[in-house]
Amino acid sequence: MEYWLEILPPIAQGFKTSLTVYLLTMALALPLGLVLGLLADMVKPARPIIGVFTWIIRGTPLLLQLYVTMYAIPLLIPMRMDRFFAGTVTFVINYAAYFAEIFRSGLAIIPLGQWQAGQVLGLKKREIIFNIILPQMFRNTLLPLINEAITLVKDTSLLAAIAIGEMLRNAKEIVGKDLRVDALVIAGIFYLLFSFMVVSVGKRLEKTYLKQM
Amino acid sequence: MEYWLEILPPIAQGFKTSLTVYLLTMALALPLGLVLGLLADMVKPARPIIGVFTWIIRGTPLLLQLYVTMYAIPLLIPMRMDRFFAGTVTFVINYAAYFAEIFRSGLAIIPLGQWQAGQVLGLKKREIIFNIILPQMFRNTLLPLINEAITLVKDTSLLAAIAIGEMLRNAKEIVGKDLRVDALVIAGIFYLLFSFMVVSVGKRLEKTYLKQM
Amino acid sequence: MLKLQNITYAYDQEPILKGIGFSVNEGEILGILGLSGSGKTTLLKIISGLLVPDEGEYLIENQPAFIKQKKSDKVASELGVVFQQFNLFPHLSVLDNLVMPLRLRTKKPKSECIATAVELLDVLGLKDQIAKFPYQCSGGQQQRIAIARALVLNPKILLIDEPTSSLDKENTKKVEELLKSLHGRGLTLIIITHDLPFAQAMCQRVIELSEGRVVFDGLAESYFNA
Amino acid sequence: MLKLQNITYAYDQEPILKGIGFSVNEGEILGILGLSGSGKTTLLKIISGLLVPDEGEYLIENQPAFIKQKKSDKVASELGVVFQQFNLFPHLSVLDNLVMPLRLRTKKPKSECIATAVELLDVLGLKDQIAKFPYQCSGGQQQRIAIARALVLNPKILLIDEPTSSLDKENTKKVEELLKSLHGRGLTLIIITHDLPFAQAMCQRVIELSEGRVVFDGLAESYFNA
Amino acid sequence: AANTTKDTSLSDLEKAGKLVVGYTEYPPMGFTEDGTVTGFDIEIAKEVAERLGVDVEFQIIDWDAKVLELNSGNIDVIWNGLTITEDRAKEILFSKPYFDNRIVILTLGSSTVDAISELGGLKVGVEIQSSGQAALEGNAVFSSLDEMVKYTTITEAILDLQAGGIDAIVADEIFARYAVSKNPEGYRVADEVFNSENYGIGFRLEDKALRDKVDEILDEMSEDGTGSAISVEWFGEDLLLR
Ligand SMILES: Nc1ncnc2c1ncn2[C@@H]1O[C@H](COP(=O)(O)OP(=O)(O)OP(=O)(O)O)[C@@H](O)[C@H]1O
Ligand SMILES: Nc1ncnc2c1ncn2[C@@H]1O[C@H](COP(=O)(O)OP(=O)(O)OP(=O)(O)O)[C@@H](O)[C@H]1O
Ligand SMILES: [Mg+2]
Ligand SMILES: [Mg+2]
Repeated sequence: MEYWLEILPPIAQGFKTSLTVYLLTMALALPLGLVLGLLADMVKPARPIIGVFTWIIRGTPLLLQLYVTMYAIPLLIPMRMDRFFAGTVTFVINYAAYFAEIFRSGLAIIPLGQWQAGQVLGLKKREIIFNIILPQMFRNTLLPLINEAITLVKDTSLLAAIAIGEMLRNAKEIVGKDLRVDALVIAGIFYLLFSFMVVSVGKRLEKTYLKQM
Repeated sequence: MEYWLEILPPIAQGFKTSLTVYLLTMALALPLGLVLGLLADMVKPARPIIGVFTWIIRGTPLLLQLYVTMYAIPLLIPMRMDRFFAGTVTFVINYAAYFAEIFRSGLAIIPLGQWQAGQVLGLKKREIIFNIILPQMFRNTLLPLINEAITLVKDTSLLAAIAIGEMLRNAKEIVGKDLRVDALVIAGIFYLLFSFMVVSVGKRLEKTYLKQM
Repeated sequence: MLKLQNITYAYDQEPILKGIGFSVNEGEILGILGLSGSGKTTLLKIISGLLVPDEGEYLIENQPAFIKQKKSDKVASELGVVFQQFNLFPHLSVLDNLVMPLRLRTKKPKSECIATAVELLDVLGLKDQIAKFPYQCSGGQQQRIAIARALVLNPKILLIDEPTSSLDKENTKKVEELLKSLHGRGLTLIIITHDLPFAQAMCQRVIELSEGRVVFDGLAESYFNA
Repeated sequence: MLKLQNITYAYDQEPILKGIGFSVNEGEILGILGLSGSGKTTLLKIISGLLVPDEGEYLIENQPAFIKQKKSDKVASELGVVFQQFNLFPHLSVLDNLVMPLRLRTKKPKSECIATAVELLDVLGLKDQIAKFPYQCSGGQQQRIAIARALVLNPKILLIDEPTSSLDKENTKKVEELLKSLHGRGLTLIIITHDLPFAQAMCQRVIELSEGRVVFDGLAESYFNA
Repeated sequence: AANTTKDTSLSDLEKAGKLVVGYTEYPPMGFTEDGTVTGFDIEIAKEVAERLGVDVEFQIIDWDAKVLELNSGNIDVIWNGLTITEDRAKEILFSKPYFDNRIVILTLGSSTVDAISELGGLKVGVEIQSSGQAALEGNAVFSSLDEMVKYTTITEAILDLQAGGIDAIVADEIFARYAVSKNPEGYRVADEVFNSENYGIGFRLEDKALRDKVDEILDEMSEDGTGSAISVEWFGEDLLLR
């Protein structure tokens, strides 16, 4: 117990870092993915471009992408890359690609009649999207989005690859130093609590959106 | 070029391992996830149990789960765990949890009227599921499933954590030995081709399933 | 053949059916009339076993239709239903909307099922639509497909909700003739409709629902002459 | 007010409209009749700007309704449309199905919009349904909600596809009276229907479609007496 | 390229005013304890920076990305039990060896393995691409092993040793001694050792001036006794190599 209290601060510190990147990624990747998904659904010429983007981004490991942003770009454009900035930007772009495909799926299955009803009511495209299409799309995509949101919790551990002190790295450091797995157990509990929060938010949204209609 | 030919065999060997686990995981996790998703959608009392299962499995890192199967279970039940078996089982369970949630989502948005139409035609539950519900569910879930299928391509690299010689580990080993990144480039190409195949299969399915209806 | 006694049903505390009782005899054509919202469709869903009544008894060929809240196999095997919103299968072609259930129920070879389905669709003037998907069909075409899908299985009893709502005179006539000829071969019919001329032309007996109760139950003649 | 000339339209090579021409004058009530599958709904979608005709000219108040394949703003702002399948918004309550477009179009305060919507729903006998969601409403209720949603925006021209298909006599009367009173205040009406008594009661002029062409265009009187 | 452009590494460092040292968690060479970085390498590096007249900053890095970190300029030196090898010398400029590390066999306390030859027929774990792997592969016993199991990190090897997946680990002596010191009952180190290897400090290939200056300072520290004092503090004996 005493040992747990001793190793808690660095783990909690790492958790704070992971959480910050998590929240920034969600806050930025969701709208970016939404825009990409909408463009792919609605603007025919944009579709192949977005298709190639999502293929490349989803096709290469996030780890590799972190390396590219952190170590390759500064070789091309001489600059000191801020670790935190590089990590967050890479995460946002990566997750936006996954979100875009989910949103595209949720849009594709909305009946054409819903668009038409909005159009003949004289609503502007933007109004149709926000008031008719998006609410129905969120219903269609909620659970896959929660899946990604949970995956992101754990993907934050990849930040260690560009030497950001996120939670899992800090925990592994302690294991390496003390040769006791307690730190990994604590990190596991943190992850579980974090994902439980995500799942809970999901369940609440489910009640609002996933009801019969 | 000569160097590439020299390092190709171990990378190709690793690819074979990764591919085997990939195919086994898809072949087993999809039906398992489907059963869980259907149970959660249709059998009220099964819902909370499946809910806890998917939360715990999705809430903890796959890496940690690999550690548990490979290193913790043998401490409890004295046995020599086969690496390949442990890895595959863990992957199947992990992905089944994600698939289950996606399927549950795809089922929830099928109108009640479709079930009812099947029922009054005197079809058996199994017949309704296979002929009416599943085809419509696949349409609703295709793109999120492709997302997971692509993620799995890259997650196979986690097998290295239980000392399985998957592709990325073999490539990294060569990099560490020769201090040339060629091996990583080749592995990257393999991943990209692999994910491209997944995306292509997805696009073909999209044409069949995602059309307007 | 069917016997309902004191059936009640409520959607989330809102009582819709407040003690419905009537019976349907073999070979009869019964019309169910009533204002919009009077509970006709709800009643149809109970008769077809999709909703379990809160109270009351429902017998089908003298046996309980629900055993421990679950509908008996009889309900599905003897009844055919056409829904007010059709509920066609959107992922199947018009032809497959008929062939799929036909094959599963009869286990007959595919070619035979297709022949049966095409013949029936032809009678309803849908021959040109068989390769289309439901969303590509007009309102009246969809309605006829729904009727064909219920009839292709040769049910003993057909429950049909507003069968002519989207049909013009000519197609109404087609449906009328088809139903009458099937009735001649023993089909029992329960028709929900607000199309009074159609009801008058088709029905032998009529019941009228109002505010969740049966307010008329008698011969069609006496109903329409009142 | 509206003028269509030589309009053609085909779904994937299948020609549906083969040269349609007619005009609609301000304050008129025009009925569009025709067999199921004759292209009435397709024509409605062209008039309301949802489908772009393959050929032909369509003028609205003497201006082209389509400019470079895109419909002009006029189309949406002057026209109200009731679809054959209603296309209600499933995620919104009955009340919000009306209030949402009303607020966005008029920018009036919420309370005012609600009051307007409730009043209209009441006229159509839907007062008790305002808190429900569309899937909880009966077929006839859904149809009236769709009519209310189109009318709440006070369009100059109302296009309405089979407005009485799911309505009983009493509710048909309600709709008839409402439309007539709005017509008295200047509404132009285009009604697609197969309900001949309703058409006879409502329409001043009638056109009939058959196999993609206009086969009758004239006064309702002469149509129904022919 | 290093020959044609002028080597400004030393003056650049003085201008920047600080030396950025890249390290990983590798006790007891460098690691975090109670929130501060410490260890043998770390303490030596602090002294060297002081004598260079600059501040020192410790940047933790991912070991896989060490060369990338160095070349992208994020760190100035890799200083963390970095083994000198011919292959690495193509990418990294090494200081003179400063530490002698031997490769040993680590087993559970219950094991009786004492000689390299006794590894025959056993499952033996190594960290991938470590000196342990190289030593094992270079030894005659390699062909008689049941299996050599390669782990991405030494931690996983330890976990598998406990789980019974392997019978022994071949690893750096300092790591093995460290494991035993943490749990004297649980682990033991076999008597016979493999060959030894040397640690050096890694610089960018072009930073010759800086490398030479650091070597010079280390020589001084060795002569005036500061170096051995630090070594005694960490290992109980003077292991600083000059
Ligand atoms: N799922 C539901 N939840 C709540 N109320 C419902 C639901 N379904 C129907 N109702 C209500 O029950 C009443 C009867 O509905 P029902 O569909 O049986 O009417 P109906 O007689 O078929 O009317 P119509 O002729 O308009 O189709 C209506 O007031 C309707 O709003
Ligand atoms: N999306 C589509 N793709 C292909 N064919 C279509 C499509 N929509 C309609 N059609 C066909 O076009 C023809 C005209 O359809 P439309 O819906 O305009 O008929 P309608 O006159 O409104 O009939 P109803 O009275 O039955 O509603 C029909 O034969 C129909 O099958
Ligand atoms: Mg009804
Ligand atoms: Mg139509």
